[in-house]
Amino acid sequence: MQEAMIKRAKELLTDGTVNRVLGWQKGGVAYDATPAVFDSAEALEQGFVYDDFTAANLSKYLVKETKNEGKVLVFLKPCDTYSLNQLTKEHRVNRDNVYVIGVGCDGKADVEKLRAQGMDGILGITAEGDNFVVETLYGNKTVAKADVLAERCVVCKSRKLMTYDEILGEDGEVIDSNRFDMVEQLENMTSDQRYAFWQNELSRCIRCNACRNVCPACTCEKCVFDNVNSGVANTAAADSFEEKLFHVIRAFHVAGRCTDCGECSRVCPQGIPLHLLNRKFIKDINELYGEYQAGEDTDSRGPLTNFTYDDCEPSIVHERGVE
Amino acid sequence: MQRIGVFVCWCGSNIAGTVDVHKVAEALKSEPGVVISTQYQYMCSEAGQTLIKDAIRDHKLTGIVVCSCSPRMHEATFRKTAAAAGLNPYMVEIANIREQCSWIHKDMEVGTEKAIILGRAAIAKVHLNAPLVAGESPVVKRALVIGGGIAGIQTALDIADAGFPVDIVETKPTIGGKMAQIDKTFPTLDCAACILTPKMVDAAQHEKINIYAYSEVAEVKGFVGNFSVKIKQKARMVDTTKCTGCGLCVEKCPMKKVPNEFNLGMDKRSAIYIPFAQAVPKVATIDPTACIKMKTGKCGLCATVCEAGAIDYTQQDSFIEEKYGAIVVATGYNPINLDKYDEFAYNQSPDVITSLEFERLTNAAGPTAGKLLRPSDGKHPHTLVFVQCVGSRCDVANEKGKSYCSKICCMYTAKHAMLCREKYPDTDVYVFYIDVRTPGKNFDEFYRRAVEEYGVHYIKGMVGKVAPQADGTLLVQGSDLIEGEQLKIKADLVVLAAAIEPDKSARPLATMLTASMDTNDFFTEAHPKLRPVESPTAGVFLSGCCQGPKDIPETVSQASGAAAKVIGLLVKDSLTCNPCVAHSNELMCNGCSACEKVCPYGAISYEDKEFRMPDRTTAIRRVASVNPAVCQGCGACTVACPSGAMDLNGFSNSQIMAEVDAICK
Amino acid sequence: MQVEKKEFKPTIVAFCCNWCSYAGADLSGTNRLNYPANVKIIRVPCSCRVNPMFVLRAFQRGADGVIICGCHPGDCHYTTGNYYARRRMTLLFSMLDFLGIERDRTRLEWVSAAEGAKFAATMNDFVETVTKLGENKRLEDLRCKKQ
Amino acid sequence: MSVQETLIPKLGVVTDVRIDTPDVKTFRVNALDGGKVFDHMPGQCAMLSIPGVGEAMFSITSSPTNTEFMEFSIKKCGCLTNWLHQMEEGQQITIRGPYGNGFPVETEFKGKDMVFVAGGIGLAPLRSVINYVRDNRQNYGTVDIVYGSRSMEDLVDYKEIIDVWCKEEGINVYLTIDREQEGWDGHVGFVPNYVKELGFDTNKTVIICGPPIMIKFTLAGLIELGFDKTQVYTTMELKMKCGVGKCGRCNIGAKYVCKDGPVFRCDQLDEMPNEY
Amino acid sequence: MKQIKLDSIQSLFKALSATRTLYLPVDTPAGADFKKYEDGVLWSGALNPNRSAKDFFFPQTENMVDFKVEGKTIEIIEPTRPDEDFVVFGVRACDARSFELLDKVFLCDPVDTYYQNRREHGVIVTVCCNKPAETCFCTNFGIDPTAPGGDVACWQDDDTLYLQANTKAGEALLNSVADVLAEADDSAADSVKETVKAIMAKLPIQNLDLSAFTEDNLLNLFGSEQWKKLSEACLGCGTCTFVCPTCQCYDIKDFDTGHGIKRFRCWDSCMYSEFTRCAHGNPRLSQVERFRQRFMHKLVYFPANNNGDFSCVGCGRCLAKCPISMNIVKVIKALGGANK
Repeated sequence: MQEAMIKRAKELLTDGTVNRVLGWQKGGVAYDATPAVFDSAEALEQGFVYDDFTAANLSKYLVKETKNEGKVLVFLKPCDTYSLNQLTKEHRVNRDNVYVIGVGCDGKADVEKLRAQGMDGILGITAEGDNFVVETLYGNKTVAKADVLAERCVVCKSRKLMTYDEILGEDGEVIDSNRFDMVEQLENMTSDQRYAFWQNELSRCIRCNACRNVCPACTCEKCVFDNVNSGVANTAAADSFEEKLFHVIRAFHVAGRCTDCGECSRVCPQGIPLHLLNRKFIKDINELYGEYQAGEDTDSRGPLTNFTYDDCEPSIVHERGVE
Repeated sequence: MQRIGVFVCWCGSNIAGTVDVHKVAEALKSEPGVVISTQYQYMCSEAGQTLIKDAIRDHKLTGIVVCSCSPRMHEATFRKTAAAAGLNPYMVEIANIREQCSWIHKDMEVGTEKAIILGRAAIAKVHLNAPLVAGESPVVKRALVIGGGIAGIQTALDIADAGFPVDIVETKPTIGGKMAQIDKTFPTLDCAACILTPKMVDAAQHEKINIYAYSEVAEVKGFVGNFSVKIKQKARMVDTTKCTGCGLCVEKCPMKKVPNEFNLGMDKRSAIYIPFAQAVPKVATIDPTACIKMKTGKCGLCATVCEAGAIDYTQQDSFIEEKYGAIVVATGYNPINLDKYDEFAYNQSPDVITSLEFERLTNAAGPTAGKLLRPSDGKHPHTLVFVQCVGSRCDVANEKGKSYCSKICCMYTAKHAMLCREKYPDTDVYVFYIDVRTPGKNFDEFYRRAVEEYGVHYIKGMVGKVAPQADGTLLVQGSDLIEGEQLKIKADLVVLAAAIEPDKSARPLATMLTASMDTNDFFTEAHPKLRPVESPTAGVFLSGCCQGPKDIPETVSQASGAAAKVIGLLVKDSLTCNPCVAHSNELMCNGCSACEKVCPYGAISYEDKEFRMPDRTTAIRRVASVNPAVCQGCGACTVACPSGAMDLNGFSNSQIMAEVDAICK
Repeated sequence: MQVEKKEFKPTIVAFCCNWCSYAGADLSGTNRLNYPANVKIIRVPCSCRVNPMFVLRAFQRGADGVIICGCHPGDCHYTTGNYYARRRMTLLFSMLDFLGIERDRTRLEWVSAAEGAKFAATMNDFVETVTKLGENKRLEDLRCKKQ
Repeated sequence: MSVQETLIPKLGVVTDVRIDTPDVKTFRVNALDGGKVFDHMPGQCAMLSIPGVGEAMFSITSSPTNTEFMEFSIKKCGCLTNWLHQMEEGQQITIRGPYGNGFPVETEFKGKDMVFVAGGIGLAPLRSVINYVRDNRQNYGTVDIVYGSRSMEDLVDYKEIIDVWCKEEGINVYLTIDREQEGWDGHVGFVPNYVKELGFDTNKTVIICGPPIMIKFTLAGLIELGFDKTQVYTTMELKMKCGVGKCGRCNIGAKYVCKDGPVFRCDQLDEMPNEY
Repeated sequence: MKQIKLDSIQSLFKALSATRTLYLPVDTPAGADFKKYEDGVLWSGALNPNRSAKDFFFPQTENMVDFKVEGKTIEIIEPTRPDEDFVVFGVRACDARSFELLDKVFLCDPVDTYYQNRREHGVIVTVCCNKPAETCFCTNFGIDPTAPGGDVACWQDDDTLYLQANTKAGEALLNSVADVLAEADDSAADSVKETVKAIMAKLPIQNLDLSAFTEDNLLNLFGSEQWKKLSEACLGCGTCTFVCPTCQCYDIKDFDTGHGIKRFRCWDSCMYSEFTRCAHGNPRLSQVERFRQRFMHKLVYFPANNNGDFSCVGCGRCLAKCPISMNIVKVIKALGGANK
């Protein structure tokens, strides 16, 4: 795939369709590629990489990139194309300035899962069929790719590209995934259990803002939490209330807009399953207001900027809850 | 830091009876920014207001808090008081310590404590108040009426009679609308044309009324008092200034096989046509889809015969732009399409007709010159079956029909049945109904006459099937719910009371006007009870069936009502805007359109604006701006906005949070 | 010796729409219908003005219950505001419930300007419910607790 | 309270408020029991705060030779300063300091001929040095003061300049405003140009304080006149929080403005990255 | 040297926690974190917890002083300082070194008394890394993980933990739990050290060329063209800063509780856009400048003020945690050799 991508990128650079390419720059280890902009064939040859660990959703970079002159080529996975659509819908990205190559995807690996499987001191990772051969300081190990897929890929909602100018690889289908299982599990707990669960998770938050800054739905010119005049600005989550405030409000602000790309949980240095908050909103919206997948199109009305006369009342929370 | 004055009202014993007003005034004295805190028997009295005014001047107050009755009672009073003393009226906050404190509590201690907290909240809020100045926007003294039916005509006449110029835009070649097609009107049975056509003439001759017939609204910009509308005048291929309406061209036109829409396709017209004799404007129109000249380039007969030289085959659609202060929507209704009603055989048999078609069949100017003849064979029908509620009052699940009652069918069917029996006593007339609804002046009497005097057979029950028979009759199978039996009637003519729905042009128009519609595409009124002739979008008014099914008297009263509202608007030279409106901080706006989507008034628009960035570069960003003349200050946008760029004057995020803080502390 | 526990009086913040519920509250005052003094009303132009942040803010600052009152569906002064409020609050309340915060601490009610009695009854009921729940511990900010 | 508690402020009380210009007020601050809250050197700063509103660094305008009180000339430009401008006598504020290096009045400046160049509110930190020099006149050579502002109304401390400095022997005061104005018969023009016009003796020591653009052009002018950067001093201002070089935000390269500054010699600035 | 069998290590923890609070790395669903020891809590074998041990001395938020404001008067209320003695067990050599670096900042004149107070109350027990990761690069900064420092240093082999006091406080600590410890030969841990040294020799990030990072080269490095490219993908989040054991920037904020003002300090990050923004503007407008500041500080500014000591201990957290996998090693590699 990487070779095909480089080849196509070079062609598009040469024929002037685009003047730069947004992709990944090879890192030092097998799993640490960095999103980067390439502006020449040489740069692509030298550093462009695409593998099972290039997991970042590049669509958010387009907010900045499409403000620059000329067209930018970007490689997007199916889930990233949802984000791009949503950004286009919200006029945050100028779609005309992007050339999207949709890349078929069968899931990205999560290095933390490798580590969790006891693979310490990873020196190199080679993909061999359905397996990874992992070279470590403490010997070589083999692991099935399926066992180290990122959580979001295990419950992948769609392998279908929502927007693209061309496709590399195979376009997939929308998947009837079980991504809401964990949300449901929590819903079925008692209120006390849920409280304990979230207290434990959110208390680890260090308010590094990685979840916010990586989120393709969080592209505010100025976040309320950075705005001293907003009354809720805070740089640190000073106590358990502010932890909740930040995450609830953030989830609310992206509710109906979040495409469930899973970047928030991927980047959380503390491993907090933040995607569950977003998925809870998605699940509620689906159940209460009809199925809605943000990023499926660029013109529908989001569920929070919409209503019907016979929407349920908030008391539904009582009616359907356990206890 | 503001300099705040606190004024605690006793309201005689109304407040002072359960709230220790001295204690309240004393406690609020130590709140930040409070420079004077006092109490008085009646703050709203002349003396009380003087006390406030003096305090504003003496203490150089920048904000005041009045602890008194509900702001719904005296907020306006104290705002005026403040303004009289030179303080911006929006620097006033009211702490409601009567309705929401003294009157609901009996214990002095409890009441006093709560009053202090409410006072604190008001003080916290007033700290963040900013002086607001109500903006003004000029009013263009001209109205636009969209739709030239009876609703539009009446509205236009009323407005014009008040001295304001009005333009009517009608999409058909003539004004008149549905009423022009109707034969008689219930319950008085006077002739529709006799009462309508004089009004059409009045409208045409009124010096303040200008009719754009055969025209459509193409674009609407602007807001209340200042709309800018682009009107598309469709090409008639006839110069209306020259055409005398003599009708010679119509007579000579060789193409005479065009279904006549005025008669609902029951007869034919020529390619160049005048819809009906009393059309206004009475000018010919060429139907380009039928005209031989237009299609093949040959013919041109009409041009040859026209002495006025009015025919112009090269005419193009033209556009006019005009400014208006108010817009009245009067787009009317249509019967629903019955293609899907196979059970009534509407498409199988020409003898199954709609009530509107029936109107044409009984109209002297209609295809049969007023004789009731079966469309299929032109024979006189003997048994007639009227079916009510075809497509009205359906279950939501029923996709063919409408959930609402079309309102007029009961009465016009009674009229049809009665007329039928009166003119043709040899007929048997059956009416299948679910309910007969006759709430109107003389309506029930009218219906009873149909039953009692004219012997119309009213059958409570629904028709299940209409089956065309080999002998040309129609077998109507229905149930009689009262008798509890299945009926089979051999009918010669079946008349369906088709539900009515808003005209198809309404939906795109609503989008242009940013006026809201309900799920049935009827325009929503600003308030269902209290503002039934206004759209929630300021400056847009509703007249007639575009807002919901109505009969003629109701339509005319709403038309006059809408006209009165328009006149009320146009007499003003400028509009004072409510300053408590939303405003967007452009530096924080993402341009995401969330606010625009939830705005019920279409007050928010977007523009690409160039910004100088702190690093001295410039960037073009899409930002929202609120039109203060249109915004009504509901605040829906402020919550839809994730960045908090959108805020509401008078109820800002920080003000409400300050109140929350003060209450909870 | 048993120390007598101080009776718990919850702090209740009620956001009331200016056109219906606030007038309803006024009416219940006019009719001298009692409800506990713990309820403090904040006037907002419409229930759609209530930002979820205000609700959380109230809990942070020591509220034990937050109730939002608006016009009945279909009666919104601004035609559609309460429909948006309904969706927003439904989702917010559901999220708070998801975090394990007692679902009885939040409520949305439709109270018209004529329903003074309903306003009082609603408040009485809400205060009773929250009183049973006791102090808000799960969404509190310790710094704001009164010593 | 131990002496080391640098982050915990002391209380001061505003004992006098003077309106200097439309947007500058000078506040006199005393300890609650009279006297000064602490001693300082010219050019040093203090953190003033209204709890709940904010805390910010301000240069101490009064001279250390003033043993009765401290003064702060503050321009209205943000949330805290707006608040401070609303203060009346008797208002308590919190104050901590002194912070920063101050001017080398007892070392490098000693025996030197001094030229002070200030623009707008930039006079505030210089006023402390000028008065210090005046009060220790024997230790210094000539004193020239060039001060300019947008308009006559914007000249801070106009009264003191006219009534005291101008009348004092051995002190030359040159005032200028940006644009012609009724009632002004003095010099009109920008400060950098005026400095060039005046053309000072190149062995003097110059202290500049004012808007960055003014500093830049004045410095260029001085170098044209033959001055060396080692003779020119200026003071910097950046966002500060702790005031003691630990919170990490006011650095320019390896230097912390709050601790290593705010006074820098212009040749030092050349060694620092251009990030201010 | 003392020793204790690993299978009875709980008795050591019990003993340590008897007189003071004991914190040690504990496994969580997502990596290890330092947690308070309670009965039954198990010591994580993880190399390094997600967050560094700096939290114990420089917590994320810390109350500094309270105020009561009434009318024109202000009352200053000094909060009580925490006075609980505590032990942090399981600190690695890198984190242990970070305290020396933090000391240079917080304990230099004027002393930061909040930090000082916590330092005085805390005892650090380090444990030699026995399974270094590919992200480890402490050796580049002269750190020897086999001599992990702290008040007490430990080494661990398959079944035994060896303990050696490095300071008086460490000795006192060991004495206080002498009951559960056995004597051991001073060379008992040598084989562990050898094993670890052998692994260290194989680590991929070694011999980083740091020679360019000198004060003389400051302006040159500052002006480097590379910053733009390096910072291109930076999200401007604070992950690297907050997991870094040596980052010490903080913000001071006031919080109005409704019945008083709490002035607290909290971690801040130079990567944040708001970090240097003030009423007059922002000297670091774009992420390039903020990104550059962080690495210039670690590699040039800090050493310039502290005898050439780099403000990085090679713990590898930022390598593992950066959402876009940009890190100090990549920066060093990009700037190190080329910009001399």
